[in-house]
Amino acid sequence: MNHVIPPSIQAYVLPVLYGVVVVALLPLLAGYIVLLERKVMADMQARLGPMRVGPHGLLQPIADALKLLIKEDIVPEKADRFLFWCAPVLSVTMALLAYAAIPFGPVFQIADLNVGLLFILAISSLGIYGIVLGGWASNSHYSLLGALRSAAQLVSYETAAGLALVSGLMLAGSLSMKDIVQAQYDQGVWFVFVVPVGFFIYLVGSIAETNRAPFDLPEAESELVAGYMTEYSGFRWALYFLGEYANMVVVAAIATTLFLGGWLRPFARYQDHLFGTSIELLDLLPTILFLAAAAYCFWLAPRQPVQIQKIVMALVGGLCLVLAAGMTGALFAPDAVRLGIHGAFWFLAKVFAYIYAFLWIRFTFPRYRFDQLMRLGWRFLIPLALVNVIVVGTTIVLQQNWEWRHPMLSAIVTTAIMLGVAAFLAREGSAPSEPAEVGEGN
Amino acid sequence: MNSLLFYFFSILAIASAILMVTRRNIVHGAVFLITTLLATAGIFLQLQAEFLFVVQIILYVGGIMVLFVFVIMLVNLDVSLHLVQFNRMKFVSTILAVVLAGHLFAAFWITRNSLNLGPRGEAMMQPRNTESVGQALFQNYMLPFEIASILLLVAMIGAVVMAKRKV
Amino acid sequence: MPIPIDRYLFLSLALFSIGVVGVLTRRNVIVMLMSIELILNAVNINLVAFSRYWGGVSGQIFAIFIITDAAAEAAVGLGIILAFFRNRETVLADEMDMMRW
Amino acid sequence: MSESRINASNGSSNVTTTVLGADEIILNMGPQHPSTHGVLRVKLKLDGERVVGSECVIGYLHRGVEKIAEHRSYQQFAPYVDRMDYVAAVSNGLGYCEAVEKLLGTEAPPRARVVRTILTELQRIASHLLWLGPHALDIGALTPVFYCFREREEILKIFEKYCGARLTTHAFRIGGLQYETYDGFEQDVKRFCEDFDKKVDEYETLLTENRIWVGRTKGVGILSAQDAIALGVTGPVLRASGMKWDIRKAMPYAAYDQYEWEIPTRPTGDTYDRYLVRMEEMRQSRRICLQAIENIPSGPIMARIGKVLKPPPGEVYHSIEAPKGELGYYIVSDGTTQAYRTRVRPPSFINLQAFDKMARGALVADVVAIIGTIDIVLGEVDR
Repeated sequence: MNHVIPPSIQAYVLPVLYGVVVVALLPLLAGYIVLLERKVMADMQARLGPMRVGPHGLLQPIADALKLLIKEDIVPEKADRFLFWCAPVLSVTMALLAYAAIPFGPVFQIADLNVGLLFILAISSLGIYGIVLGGWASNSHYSLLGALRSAAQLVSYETAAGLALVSGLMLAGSLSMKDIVQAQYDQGVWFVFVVPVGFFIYLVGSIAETNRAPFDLPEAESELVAGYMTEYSGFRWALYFLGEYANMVVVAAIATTLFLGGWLRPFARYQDHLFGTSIELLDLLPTILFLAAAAYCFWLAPRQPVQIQKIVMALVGGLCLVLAAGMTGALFAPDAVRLGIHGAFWFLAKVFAYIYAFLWIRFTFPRYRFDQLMRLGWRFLIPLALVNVIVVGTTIVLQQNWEWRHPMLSAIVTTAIMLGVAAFLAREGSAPSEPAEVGEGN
Repeated sequence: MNSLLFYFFSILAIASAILMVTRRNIVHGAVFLITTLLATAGIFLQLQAEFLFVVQIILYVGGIMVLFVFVIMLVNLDVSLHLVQFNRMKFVSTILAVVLAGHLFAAFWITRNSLNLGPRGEAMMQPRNTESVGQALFQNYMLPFEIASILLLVAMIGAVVMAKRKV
Repeated sequence: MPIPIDRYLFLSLALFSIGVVGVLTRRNVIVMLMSIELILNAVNINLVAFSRYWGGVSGQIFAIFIITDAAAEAAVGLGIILAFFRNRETVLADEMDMMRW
Repeated sequence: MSESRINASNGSSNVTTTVLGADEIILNMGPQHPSTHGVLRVKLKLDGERVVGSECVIGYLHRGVEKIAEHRSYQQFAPYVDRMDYVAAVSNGLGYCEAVEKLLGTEAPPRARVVRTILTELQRIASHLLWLGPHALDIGALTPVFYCFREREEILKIFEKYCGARLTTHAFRIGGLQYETYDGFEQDVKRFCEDFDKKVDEYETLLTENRIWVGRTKGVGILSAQDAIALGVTGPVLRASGMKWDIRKAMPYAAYDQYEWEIPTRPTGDTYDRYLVRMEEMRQSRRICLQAIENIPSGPIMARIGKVLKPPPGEVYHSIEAPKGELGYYIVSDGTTQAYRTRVRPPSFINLQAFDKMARGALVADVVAIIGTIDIVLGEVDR
């Protein structure tokens, strides 16, 4: 390969390849996150979820995509056609652009910018235009109101989430996504354990930023129909949807990188080797997980009611076996391949765990009212995030000057102070919500 | 590659700036201004000012322009689309602006050779732009920084007072 | 091959002039404000270009201060426009003919 | 607001004063709206997001049930009442049958009365479940609705086994029951009741102490006891305003006087209180069912009233405590086989009057919660 491609282009080959892979796989991934969401929802609500298209509804996302593709493309009579076309594309593009700086592993990253995190934040803050312009271009009151609500919500919670990220950033001392993960490796602890309050603020902020329940007011179907998406249908609507789910993965990836140790496996610095070989003991974890999944599938297979389901279960079990073999095989491969595959595994596992938390919260909580949402953002999360920045910064300085060598000590002190502040703010914020003093319209 | 990027962003910036000034629909104008600002951000990146590139996007495009779009949507009157868009002194103003531009252009043109400092600056750029900006901001420019923060505070209070509905 | 600095100056000049034309000719106050943003932006290009060619980051710091300024200006300016719109239902500059209400 | 407008005109003479109320807009909700529970149409007068006035437009589901009653014999009309409050058909049937029995001067035999009590209380639980689920869904809690339907399904299965129908059951006949209870009826009801307590706890863990739920319901749609009485509001809505009034206790019918149970009340009369009252009512209904199922007296299930009903001329008003409030039937007989006039006092219709009182000063998002908390069924409102 080295002598075929001229060296000036060589540097671009791998990133472009990664980019193509991400752009090609993301719609599929989003589709399957939707399926996952519906299955998780069904499981929590004591029902089965999609079962018809393909075994256990496994082909449902493809059917949905096809349906959306062939639907009639409706543009409202008085809509601003150009912006109406632009907005969903913008929404998806911005979500996809953010993937450029996300490290899916030590190897699999399109570009390691030295302002990586800020870049992702900047790009995702542009996503707001997709919403606002779409709502405006539809020329409908529901859309415009939904869009303005969305925009207000996004701006408010972006602030809190951004400030929460600062606490992690100070610990890492870098904006490059790669260096942030490396810092967690060097310090031997995921930042979620050092600044749990910051992680919590980011969790809440990111749910609100992606317009998920309980902050899904812009699309509160019982009040505003579908918010800024009201007038959209068919594939444009699908683009919005894709953008939303892509954004979910982005915020999950940010949280994973900054707080959950990125591609590091649990206990990354524990390096016992297996019987004198070069294989690290804990690198066997993915293999064991997949083997367990395979065993569960095989146990389940004969218990399925229908023949086809038995076969599918067995096939899924077989797939798990193949994956387990792959994860094991990677251990014997050269370092780059091994790190790449295992890093990607852990990164995706954490991303999905984070998304699972999103879903869990969505199916558990009722929806906030708009004024309550704003009060939570401005009177609770933002002050808390500000104090968090100050406290964590102070602790870091103290740690450097007073030689508190053990990071957990400062972590405990920080967290204790922050919990106190949170309790104080929560007490302030939970004063009975008197509707007489609130309202966004005023 | 570098100059290609520069010309691409420059043409994009100028074209959308012209469109911004001439569009009848304010929302379209705002969209074109956003394009200009993004193109400028691209030029910052091409100048290896990564931090400013990000600041431009987050603050200008993601913050200030959102505010503009918000206000435009709040005050958007359909009637304003059909009104005369330019004021009565438009010809005089344009001529004045062109004269000013020509003046400046001439000045730049005459002095362009003495300005060319390229190679010297090239060598002095630090690789870690964000850190050097941070260092400079919090060491050499501490006082202006604080003043800027007070300015922002004043502006914030002013905006709140101004926009608050008098009940 | 570095791009000579005068290219940046000319780009900045073009944006600046367009901004000036916008401020001077349009009736809509919001467009005027947006044109002012354009002017500030043109100045920023200059500053960053000089910063690059002289080395050091002072120019970028100035650009950051200008962006701060722009934010403050936009906030206050739009606040005024909103307040005015509420009372007069107009955003045209030549109809803004009173000092207080 | 008015003051500032006046000041504005003082400041500069050529400013036209904005007409007061220019900020008010009319928002139309329904009749096709996901959270108006059917075809209710609400015209809201809004100041920003705040409701300053409202008007309920009803009648989209009017079928002339009362008029139909004048052209059907008493037995023929009985199935029609199931179509009013179609999520509590058994209760409707009980009210009508008892009213006609009162007109005839007979009473159902004891066994029939106990079975009626059990089925009606099960129906009350089913109706409350169908209130809780969609109410929570309106406020954005996605999950409780499926749990509610899970339990409601069990009740409907019992109904189906008993009389073959699930929704519009027509379970009772004038004078008693058409069907004897099926084998295993007692076990089915007992099993359901024994599990049900834990299920209610499950709903409560999802909602009762949930900060968001409390924030969305507490202090929303307050209805004072005075207003409630003045508007003729009955049922859980009245009890949540602090009035201890339940027809099952005040004027016992069926077999209610034989069992021990409490009337749940709450002091403030907001949406949260109405939620708590209904949750407690489900528990109390379970308690009644458990007591009743222990000893169902043996004996006939039908009084001797003959095939053709010709009540003596006269009039009668009989009301029962339906899940949604007082359900009354006023029947005038002229001595023929058909009623001269039948008038229904549907609880949903009367309770809906309180909507305006509750909604004033609330936000638009609260309107959804308030419609849900009144627990209306449009079939009953429009009849």
